[in-house]
Amino acid sequence: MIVEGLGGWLSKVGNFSLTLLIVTTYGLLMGAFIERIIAKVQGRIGIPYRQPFINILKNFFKRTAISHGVMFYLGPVFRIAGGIGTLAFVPVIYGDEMFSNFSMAGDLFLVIYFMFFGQLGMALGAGESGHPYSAIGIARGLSQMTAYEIPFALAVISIVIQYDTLSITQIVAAQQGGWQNWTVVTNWVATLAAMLAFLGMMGYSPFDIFLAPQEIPIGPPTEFHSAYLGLMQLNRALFGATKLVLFMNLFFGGATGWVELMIKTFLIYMVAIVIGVAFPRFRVDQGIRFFFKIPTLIGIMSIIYVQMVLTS
Amino acid sequence: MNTLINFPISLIVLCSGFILILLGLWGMLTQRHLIRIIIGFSLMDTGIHMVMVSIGYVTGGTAPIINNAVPMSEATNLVVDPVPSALVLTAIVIGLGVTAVMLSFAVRIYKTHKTLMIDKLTESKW
Amino acid sequence: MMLGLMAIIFFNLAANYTENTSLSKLAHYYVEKGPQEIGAANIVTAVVVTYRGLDTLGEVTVLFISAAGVGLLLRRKKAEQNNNHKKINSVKETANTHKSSSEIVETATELLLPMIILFGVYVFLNGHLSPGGGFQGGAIIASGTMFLLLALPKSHISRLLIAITESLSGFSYVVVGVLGVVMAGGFLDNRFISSGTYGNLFSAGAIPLIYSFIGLKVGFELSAVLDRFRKETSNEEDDPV
Amino acid sequence: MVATTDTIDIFLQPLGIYILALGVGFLIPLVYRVNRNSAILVFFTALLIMIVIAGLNLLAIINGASVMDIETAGIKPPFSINLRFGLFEGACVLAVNTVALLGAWHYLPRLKQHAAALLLYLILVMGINGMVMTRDLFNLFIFIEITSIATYALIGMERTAKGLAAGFKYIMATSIASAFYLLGTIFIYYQTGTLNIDDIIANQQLIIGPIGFIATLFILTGLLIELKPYPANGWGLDVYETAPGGIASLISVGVSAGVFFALYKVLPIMDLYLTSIAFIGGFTFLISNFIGLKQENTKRLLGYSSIGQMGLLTLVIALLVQLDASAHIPLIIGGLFINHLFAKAGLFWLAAIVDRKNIKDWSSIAKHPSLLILLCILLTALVGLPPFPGFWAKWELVMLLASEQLFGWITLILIGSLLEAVYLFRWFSYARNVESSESVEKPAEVSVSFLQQIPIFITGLLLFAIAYVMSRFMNVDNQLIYFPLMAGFAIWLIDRLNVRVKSLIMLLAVSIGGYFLTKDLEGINKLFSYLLIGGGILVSFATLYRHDDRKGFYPLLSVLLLSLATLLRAQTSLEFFFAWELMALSSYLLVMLGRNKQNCDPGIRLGNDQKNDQKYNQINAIKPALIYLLFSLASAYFILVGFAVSYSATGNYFLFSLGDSGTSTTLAFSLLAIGFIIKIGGFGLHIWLPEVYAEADDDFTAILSSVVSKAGIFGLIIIAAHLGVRADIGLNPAYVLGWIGILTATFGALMAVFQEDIKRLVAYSSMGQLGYIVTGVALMSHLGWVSAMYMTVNHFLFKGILFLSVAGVILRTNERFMYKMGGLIKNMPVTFTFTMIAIIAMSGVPPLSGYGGKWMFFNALMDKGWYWIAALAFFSSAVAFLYMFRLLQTVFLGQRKLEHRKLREAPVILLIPQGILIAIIFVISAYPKILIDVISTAIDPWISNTLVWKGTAMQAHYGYWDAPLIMAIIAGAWIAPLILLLLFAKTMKVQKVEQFNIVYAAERPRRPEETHFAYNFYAHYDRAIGFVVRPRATAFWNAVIEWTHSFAASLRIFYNGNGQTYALFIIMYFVGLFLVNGGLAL
Repeated sequence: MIVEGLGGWLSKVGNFSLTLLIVTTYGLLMGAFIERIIAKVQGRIGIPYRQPFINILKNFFKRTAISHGVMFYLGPVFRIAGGIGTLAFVPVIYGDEMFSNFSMAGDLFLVIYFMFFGQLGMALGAGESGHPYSAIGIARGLSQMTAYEIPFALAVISIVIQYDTLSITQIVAAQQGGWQNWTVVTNWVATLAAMLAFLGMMGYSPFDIFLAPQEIPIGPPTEFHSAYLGLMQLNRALFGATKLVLFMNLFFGGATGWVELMIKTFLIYMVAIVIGVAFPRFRVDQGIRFFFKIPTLIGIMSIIYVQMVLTS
Repeated sequence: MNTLINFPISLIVLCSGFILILLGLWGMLTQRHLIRIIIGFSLMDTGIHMVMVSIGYVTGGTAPIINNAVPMSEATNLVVDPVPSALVLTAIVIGLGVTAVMLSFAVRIYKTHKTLMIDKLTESKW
Repeated sequence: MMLGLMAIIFFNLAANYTENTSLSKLAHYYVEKGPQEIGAANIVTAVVVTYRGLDTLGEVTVLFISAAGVGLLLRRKKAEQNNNHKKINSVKETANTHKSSSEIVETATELLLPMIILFGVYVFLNGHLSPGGGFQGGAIIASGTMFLLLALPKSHISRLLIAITESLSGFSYVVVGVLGVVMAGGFLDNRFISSGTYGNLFSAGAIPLIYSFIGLKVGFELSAVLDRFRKETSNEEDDPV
Repeated sequence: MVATTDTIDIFLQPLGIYILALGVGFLIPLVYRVNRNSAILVFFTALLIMIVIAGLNLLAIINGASVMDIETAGIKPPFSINLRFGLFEGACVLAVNTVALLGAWHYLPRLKQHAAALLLYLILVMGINGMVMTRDLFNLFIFIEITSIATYALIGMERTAKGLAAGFKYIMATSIASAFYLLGTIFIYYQTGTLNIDDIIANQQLIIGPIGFIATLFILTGLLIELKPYPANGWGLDVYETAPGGIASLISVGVSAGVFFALYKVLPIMDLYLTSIAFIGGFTFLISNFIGLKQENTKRLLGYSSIGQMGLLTLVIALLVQLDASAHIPLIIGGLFINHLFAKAGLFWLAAIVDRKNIKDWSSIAKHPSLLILLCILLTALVGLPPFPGFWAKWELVMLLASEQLFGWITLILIGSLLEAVYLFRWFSYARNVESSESVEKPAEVSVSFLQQIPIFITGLLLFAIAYVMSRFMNVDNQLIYFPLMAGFAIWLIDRLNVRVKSLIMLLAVSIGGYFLTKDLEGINKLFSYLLIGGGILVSFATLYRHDDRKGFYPLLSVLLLSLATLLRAQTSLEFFFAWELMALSSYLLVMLGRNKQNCDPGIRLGNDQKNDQKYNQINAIKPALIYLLFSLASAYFILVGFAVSYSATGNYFLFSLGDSGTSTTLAFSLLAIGFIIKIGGFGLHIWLPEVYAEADDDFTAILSSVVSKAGIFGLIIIAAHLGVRADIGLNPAYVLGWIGILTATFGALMAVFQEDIKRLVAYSSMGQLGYIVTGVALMSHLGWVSAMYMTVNHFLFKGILFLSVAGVILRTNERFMYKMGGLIKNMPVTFTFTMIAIIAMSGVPPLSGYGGKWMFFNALMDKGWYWIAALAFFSSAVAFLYMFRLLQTVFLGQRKLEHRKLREAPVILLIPQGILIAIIFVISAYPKILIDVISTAIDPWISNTLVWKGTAMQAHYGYWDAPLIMAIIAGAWIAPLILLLLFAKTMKVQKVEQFNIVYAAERPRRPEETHFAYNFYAHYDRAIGFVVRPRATAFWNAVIEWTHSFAASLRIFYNGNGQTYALFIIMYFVGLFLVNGGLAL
């Protein structure tokens, strides 16, 4: 993964742009698909697949009617920079130099920390709007984040111990050679903890109060509009897909091709959807307390498990 | 028991001294009236002086003054110890001084407090 | 209870006490060497004035400061002091007492007082020869004062005289002590005056001199203390607050 | 006749003191009658000559003359009384006479009214001299009595009702004591046949059987009672309380000194009782300092302190004699003694001239700088802080006790000292309290003439001088340790200049001084010198933003910064400790200078119910400052004992030999680590930190957090380097340390989440961030240390920015509660930008510098296998987002308050240092190799380098990190959408919604601000896990305080004020001693 010369870097950027495009499109499509599934469950018809694309295009060409100050406009920029950057540090397709992105810049640790970047920027932008609802949403979202971060961190530590590396590429490499080598099989405890954290991370019911789709129209983005909203929607698709890719890489053996990637990520996504449809919503403090109990316990067990069983 | 039977004279003085000291202490501790406390002190002081004198006694000795009765050559065998006598002289004077100051305190306390009861003098504590 | 325990302790002392049958090392030295070194027949005096002269100086100081202390505590306000600050004569009866003593008492006092004082002087002057000494003599002089105050309650004693006497006698004592350093072996060494003839009045070096100072000082100081208490109580009667 | 020169010689001999005092004493009444002024003149001349005599003779002895034995009556001892004038006697006499002279000066207005008072005073002093010099048991009794009677009379002189009552109790008690002494003396004579102390000692074998036992016991009790041991000391306290200051001081220091010396003289025959004596002394020291906590009467407070100090001296002398360590007596006893002597006397005089009975009323001197300075100097000396004699003595003492493994005694002494510091500095706090809103009538200003302060001032000077001499005796050759103090003094001289001028001069002076002090350092010390001195000066530059006069601020700041420099220079533990204490003291005083908005009872109790901000709005800097000092002292004591443990193993003070501590390594390391952790604000020991950071001046908080806290880190690294790495054992304490660090990080973050006060938020955050560093140090690996140092630098950068920007915000808004702010981004865009960058750097989000620290930290943790700690670190860094966001959101974003519409940007002077720090952050973020190489070089001597670089990327066992690349990618990812947005977005202006209140359903607002959305921002989080951060530690420490005070109250029930009870205690004391030493067995 040695990149040399300006040309090398330029082609790297080009490759990454392609990845970006694919992943974003995939994210948007999947979003629409999920909407349709939920609609079916609830007995509605649902949106057409093109709807997200139309939404974004429409928003981009709308004129801005209000002004909240510089930070307000920078918020979505931070947000999408977070999404793009996160994707940039994740190798998407295993064994394919073209889609390994910029994963040589940093390891899993970098990805996890950089995921905060977008959230922080988003929070700042929404805060600048001056609307208390957005601040409340952020407060809740950040709180929930700290909570699911615990089982997630434990699970990550567990697999880092297991594979003795922080490099995502190497983690994927270690899972090659059949499903029996996937983390979900070899270290199911950690996967369980991580998937519980994943529920919180995706912001679906029962952990969707910070978005509060009913009370606070769509949570933090509530104040955004036009191109800003467009950026946000783009990011929602992109970032969501990126997280799925990350989980796939860490726990489900990664992907050697786009098709495998799409199937795997979709299935992972479905976990959140199914649970979300089946469960009522937690209040935010209940949600936080939940993460501190069972998922954390499982996370702790995962480390014990990996120390006792796998590395002995 | 031997000592009790023979009962040397100085032991009697010594014990009397001790009894006086105890009496004096008892007075200082139990009597609430300042003047009585001062009397207690005097008793104690006197007791100590008696103890001191008795300590200096040498069996069969006489006053340490060299004169015809006590020739210089035999003086060392005949006289009592002069040192406690000298000390007691000093101690008496000191006791006197303390008593005088105590009495003047009592006088002043009576003027300021209109009482001579020691348990009324508890303005400062803790 | 505590006193009971104290009693046990004292009993312990008494039970273990055995009377001395010989002199202590110190006493032995004093009795043996005292008459020659100091020239005083009364060994106690030799010990008091010379061997333990520093004690005695301290003792005088104690008396001096307790007199001063009593004076300080029982002082009166300035105005009163000035009123009482009158006569120079040592003893004087106030003329217009409304409760004067009887004639017999007055006469007896005038007769006895000089004798008492004279006896006191005798005692301290012969301190090195016979039982007695400065303190004893001083006490006798003070008892004279006591007698005077009891017999003639309204009589005045001059503060100034007392002050001068006690200051000068005390100072002289110190000077004598210093002379001991300069002219003899050390501070309070009484041998800078020749020992004289053993057994005489003027013998034993400076002891008679020292004892005279002590006697005067003790006498006047005790008198001053007595006088203070008297003034205080009479003041009390005059002016019950 | 004899030549005059001889006569003069005679007078100049020690005996001259008596001759002079007595001669003059006898003459004073006479002279007084003639002319009052000449009597006063004679009186002073006599005192002065007494000093001269003592001084000349002492000088002769120091210059090699043999100990002078003065005989009297021209006859050899033991047949006559002799005096001795040796080194100890001379020093004691000289000190006592000096204090007496100064005391007489102080008390002259009253003394001169009575001839008797003058002569009593003179003879009292002579009595003390006699007690010290005489070598005769009975003569000692006489001098005790002379002293006592003179004391009685002087106590009674004022003739106040209370004074007389106290005096009578005093007489009762001391007369019983001297009766005991006399009984003892006569029985000693009975057995030994001599009264000369040397002779008695030579014939010790004669003191046998029950009589010998009881006789020595009598003497001992008599002397001990005079030293006022607990509980048989109520009478002494009453006298201290009621006697005039001039007299109380003489009793406290002079008479006690004499009795103490007497005790010292007879100790050789007290072999049997040494342990008892030590226990009595220790017990008295501890208990009286305990009870002092409850005391509010100024002079009684000093009384408790006096009794405590004498107890300490008694304890120490008994121990020294027991240990046969008489070589240490001059330094330890002498130091403690002289310290007590001058400081206590000065305080008594100060108490007398200020004349406020209750320490709470001392706020009347708050505007009286010279009195405050005097009070501060004397208290500092009394507590044993540098540079005063007590400091050196305490050091020697602890080292000695440690080398004898007497840690129980060390603990007792240090606890006692700490308690003493509590009540003494609480007093200072009251004095500093400018407006006392509590008291109904305002205490009148104190008017004290300059002349009255002179004696106190002289004691202060003498303390300094003696301290210097002591340090020379202790072979402290490095005079540079005094440099901070001298610089501070020099700056103080120009304190009247314009604030700009003096601050610039100070900065210049500190820059030059700091440069010369630190220029030849190397390794870790060099690294820290950049941070502490360079950083300190940079942050201090921001202090220029204030326009007010700030009296005292700059001198103290220069002391602080330069003491940091000397701390770095320290070669020996003594130098280190000296600088450490100096730093603690100066920062305490600086904290105390914090502006007082509202005042409240500056007692020690902590009111940390954070939701009840009505209450905590009232806290001013005085109370936190006191707590700060106490924790600093506690920290210093741990460090002291730690050094002592090491010294007991290695036998020298050099820091580099700490590692040779052998089996003591673990203990030494633990103690030192606790000490440093207190200073850093470690978990459970942190309660001082938020209060102090919140209430100190805003710019000083920046210095405290970004610079001063690094001193603790430095200490930690130093001991880790010397003890942890080299000795290669003690891993277990390191693991514990790691846990402490991470718990600090977690709880610091959690507590920061729930703060309403902006400064408290940043304060807790600071504490939390330091926690990571502690854990990093505890890792004891190369990567761990690199991460710790890297985070240290980073912490300096972002905390400097944050506190300075907070200072700017507070300056403009005049608010500290975040819900009272909002929308300030419009007024203060630069401040906002800086804050945001600092926060990103702090949070560890790539690409800024925080990420590198976190990355190395986690890799080091994983390498070490500390997984649980790693998980907690993950969690706490997530929690950190909560408060960081809150800081930005509620202060700078959201709706702007109406009254804040006209605010301006923060002053440029505040922004410049922030800008510089921001620039450094960016450089380090993009090219961390610059910094890491420096760090790595510094720690390579300790741990072999394990860093692997691949181009710009750093490789660890687990992961890799390519900072420049990350920076480039993120910049790209950020700029691309921005351009996109700029292409599409078209804006128009509209009106904003003026609504920022929100109320949860079924919640009733108790106060208006509760409805504000930014108030209790994380209420839900609080409901979820807030229980873990309920102020347990605070509650714990409050309980400690409560318990201590009520314990103190129960200890003093003995002091019922009844003289007979006191007398009974004395008897009990004797009986108790009798029983304890096996009296019944006889």
